[in-house]
Amino acid sequence: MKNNSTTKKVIIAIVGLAAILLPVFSSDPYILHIAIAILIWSMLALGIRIVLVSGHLNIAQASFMGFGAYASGALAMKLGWSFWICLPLAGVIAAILAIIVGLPTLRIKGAYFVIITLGLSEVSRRIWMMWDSLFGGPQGLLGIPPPDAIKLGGLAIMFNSKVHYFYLAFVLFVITVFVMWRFEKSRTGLLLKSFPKADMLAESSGVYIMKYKVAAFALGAFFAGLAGSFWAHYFTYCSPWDFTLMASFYMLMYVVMGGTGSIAGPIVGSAVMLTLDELLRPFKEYMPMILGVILILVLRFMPGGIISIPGLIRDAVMRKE
Amino acid sequence: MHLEIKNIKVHYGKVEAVKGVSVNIEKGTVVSLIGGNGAGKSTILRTLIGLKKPTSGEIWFNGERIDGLPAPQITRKGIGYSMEGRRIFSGLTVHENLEMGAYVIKDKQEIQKRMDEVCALFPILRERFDQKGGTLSGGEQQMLAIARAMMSEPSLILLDEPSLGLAPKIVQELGVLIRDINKMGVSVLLVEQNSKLGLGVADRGYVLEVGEVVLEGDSKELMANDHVKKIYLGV
Amino acid sequence: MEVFLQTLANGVMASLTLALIAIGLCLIFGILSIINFAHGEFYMLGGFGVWWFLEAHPIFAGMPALVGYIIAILISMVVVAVIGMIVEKWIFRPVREPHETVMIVSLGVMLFLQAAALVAFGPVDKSVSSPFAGLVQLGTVSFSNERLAAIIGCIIFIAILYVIIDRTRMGKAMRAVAMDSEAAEVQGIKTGMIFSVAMGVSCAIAAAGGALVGPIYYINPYMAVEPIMKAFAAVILGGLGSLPGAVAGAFIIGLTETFVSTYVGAHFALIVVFLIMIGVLIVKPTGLFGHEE
Amino acid sequence: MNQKNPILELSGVTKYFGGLAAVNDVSLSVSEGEIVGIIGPNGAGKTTVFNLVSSVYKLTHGTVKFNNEDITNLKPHRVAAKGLVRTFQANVLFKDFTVLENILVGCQLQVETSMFMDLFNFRTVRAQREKIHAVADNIMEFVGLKNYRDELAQNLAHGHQRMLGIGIAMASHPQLIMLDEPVSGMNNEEKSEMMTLIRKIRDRGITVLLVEHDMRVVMGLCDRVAVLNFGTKIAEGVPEEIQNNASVIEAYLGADD
Repeated sequence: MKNNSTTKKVIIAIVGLAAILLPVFSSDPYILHIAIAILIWSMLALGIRIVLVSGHLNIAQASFMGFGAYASGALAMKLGWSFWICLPLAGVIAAILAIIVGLPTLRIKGAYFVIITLGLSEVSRRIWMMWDSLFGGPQGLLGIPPPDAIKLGGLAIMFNSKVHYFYLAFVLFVITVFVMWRFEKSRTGLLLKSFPKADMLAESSGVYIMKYKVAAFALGAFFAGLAGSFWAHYFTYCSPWDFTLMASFYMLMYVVMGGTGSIAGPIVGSAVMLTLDELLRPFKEYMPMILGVILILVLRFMPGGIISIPGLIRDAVMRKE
Repeated sequence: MHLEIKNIKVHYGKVEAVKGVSVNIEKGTVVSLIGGNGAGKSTILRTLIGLKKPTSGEIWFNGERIDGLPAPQITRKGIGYSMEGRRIFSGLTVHENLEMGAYVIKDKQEIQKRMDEVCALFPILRERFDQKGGTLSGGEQQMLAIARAMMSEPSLILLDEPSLGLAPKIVQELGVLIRDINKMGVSVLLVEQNSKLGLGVADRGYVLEVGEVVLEGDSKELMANDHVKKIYLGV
Repeated sequence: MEVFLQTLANGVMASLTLALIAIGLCLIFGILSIINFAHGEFYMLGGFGVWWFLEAHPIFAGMPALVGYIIAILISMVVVAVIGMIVEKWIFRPVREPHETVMIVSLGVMLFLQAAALVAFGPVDKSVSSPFAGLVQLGTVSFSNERLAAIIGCIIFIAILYVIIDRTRMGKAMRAVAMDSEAAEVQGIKTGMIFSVAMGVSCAIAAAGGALVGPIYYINPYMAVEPIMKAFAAVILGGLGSLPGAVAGAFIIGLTETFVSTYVGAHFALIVVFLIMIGVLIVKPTGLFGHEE
Repeated sequence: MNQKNPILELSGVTKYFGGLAAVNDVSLSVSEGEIVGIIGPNGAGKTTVFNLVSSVYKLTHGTVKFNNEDITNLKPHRVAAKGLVRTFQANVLFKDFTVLENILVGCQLQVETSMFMDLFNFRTVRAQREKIHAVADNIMEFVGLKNYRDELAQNLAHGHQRMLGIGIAMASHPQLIMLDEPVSGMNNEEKSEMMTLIRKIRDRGITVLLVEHDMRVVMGLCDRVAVLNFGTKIAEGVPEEIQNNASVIEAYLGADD
């Protein structure tokens, strides 16, 4: 037990350090861009997972990201608000939306919730398309300002290079991981895990299930909103085509690929799949097919995801001895 | 021998629920398995009918080895099974429930004949013929469950906890009914927690504790046994 | 008034197509306990099926148009049913538990079929020339024969399905499996076979839907995305697992959608459908025809 | 009969499923410190009464009062918070949680920190956790599962699983506990242990309402017994009265053999 947790700490420290130093080794914008994508997509995938822990499948995570992106972009463009105000606001707006959607649907068994989120992903796209004046219609918001420079004493972060964005994404990612970790390790995590098993029993013990489920859903949406805000200001534009059902599927796939059992799963899943996605770029039109097959195979033969591979190998070796 | 269970072991994951049990049923007899929850009684029946695969051991029915076969195939060989908790199809009518019981019989006239015979045994079902199974009372549902198991014209019928949740009054009638079924030439394997009923109607009995047979023999002798008296009959 | 009647007729057709998809979804949910996200793709394949036999490889060109059309629909249904049965047996069945896993697997199937259709047939909209030329004139309202034929076709398939489920031995066995698959198995019902049949039937009627109305709108790899969403809404409105509920839900959704599209705007339609869905769930969490417990 | 205050009062409780009355106009009053049993054949509506009182189902008609307060159709967790908890039939437990974790879920009503505070490792949060663990230890001791603290619930013997179910309910420090068939599936020895435990619960000042089939247990344990048949209460009284009540014998008990 103890050994195991020390190993974990060492791994986290090494990976963390490597991540922090990445820009020192490579200032290649292409590499940095992929690294940023991995960090941001991990935030989204972690948000899906925390809801999955309570037994619910959210397939509208891209919509929450989209609402964060649009809210942040619109506020910055129309009202001229600073990114540093828009960023947390985007998270809060996405979270409020999650509460509105979650309240009527999380109380019922899983299937209803899945379908509602499915509907939400299509409906949200319609809203952005329709509402020209605010969201720019089909072509979206163009010319979203980059984050304002921060001046810390002599150090000025101008957001004129990918390195600055990388560190910003890294900070957001670390905050997400920290909050998710504490959330799951606290009693709330225990309660969330208890619901899929016997929610009636939990409720009859005085646990207000809805409070915890909605909180988990809102938390996942909050970080999706942050991710969306970052994405919009990083690219300086966003459109309805960036936050589709398909994008949500991809996020879900990262969770499943990595493994749903731990926080590391969705992060590993995002890293591996996004890298794979880059490597397979020449076969882009076959990507959905390949992804579909991978998804089916992983769930069939490796339900624990990529993260379970070391364990599987260890088991195999042990059996031989 | 009608049914022979030879030293079967059954696991749920790593837990061994049945630890090498052997049971024999002579043609035309009533045999009871008694014991508390977790003794492995229901597991034995589920294994016998093919819903669960034994880890080791053999099951022979009418001189044919049946362990490991899928449940529908075992049913076709002439074993009827009234499940624990009745498990009737609550959204189907009584008539449709019985029809499903006769699923293995293709001939319409034959089904009709069985239906008449079974309804003669359970007159109450005739009155409820077009009612949905879920609207019957507990006792009626139990009757329907047994009747449904009888529809395929089995030579052996397995009854899993038929007395569970029934009024003591109905439990008395149940004993008579099991005897009636047996008189039709059907062998009966009865699993009961109500040991008084279980041993009362049986020719032979087996007492199970945590997955093992601790006592077996003529049911009258078992009822006189001190251990059985203390733990199961509570005299 | 004319617009109203015209919209009503279109709404009825849209509702019936939705009902064909929704019934299949509902059947699969009831019997296999699977929320099958790939269901819409079978509808899409049905559409491509008639296109394949009538336009791409017109092998029935020698026959009278109507006969060729009907044969094309039937063959498409059979082919799609077989694909569905393969998917069920080799992909869904091995991972039946837990439900979330099967749902995600069905997403994988959906991605695969959509992309496969894109690779095989390309993204361009396909059209099929209908054997039903001309218009029916009902008072001041005119209605194309093609649409009338689709309506009649849908009604026929729904009726056939109703008879199968309600009256036949197989149908009763299906309902028995849906209620308690283990209890069904000990009556001698081979549940594996029932799963295959249920999947085959539901895929076949989805394909029928695609074959009947696909040509009226358009045929492309993404043609199922919207209908499946609305079919899900219909199934939820009616109460998961209830076949009459699915049909009722399909009519509520189909009519609302058509009328809102006509009188307010196409983008609003889906939003209104979504709001109705949430509204019903707030008032009656089990759907209109669903039961408590 | 009993001069103490009524703690739980059902009046005219009715529940329809579809068009069928599962429970019809049942009234029942339970006094503080009593052990009251509800008996009747399956499908008579016993468990439905529990589900109505604990608000798992909504009542069609009637009222439920607890400590003179109307709790009809209150949300289940609110009912529990008032001090009224129940166990479930069979073994409804968090099967792949340890015994301790199961009890911890039951302890939630005593948690005073908020979800947000729990994100941080404040001293109050740590103190809170220690307090809850102490409560859980106490409960495990009480139901005799202290030695199984880290065992998964699904690996416990049947009898122990029932004890754990009661432990979860006790962890919320209730005033009234409803036990759904506490001894079903037990042999005589286990039954006596359970009877001892139920008496111990009552001795802690907790009122007990139970549904049970086993006549010997019901008659040996209960101060008063109510009999349900087809959703209607057909008799109520002390055990001796019930055993000699003509309509109960006719509908339920049958002639003594």
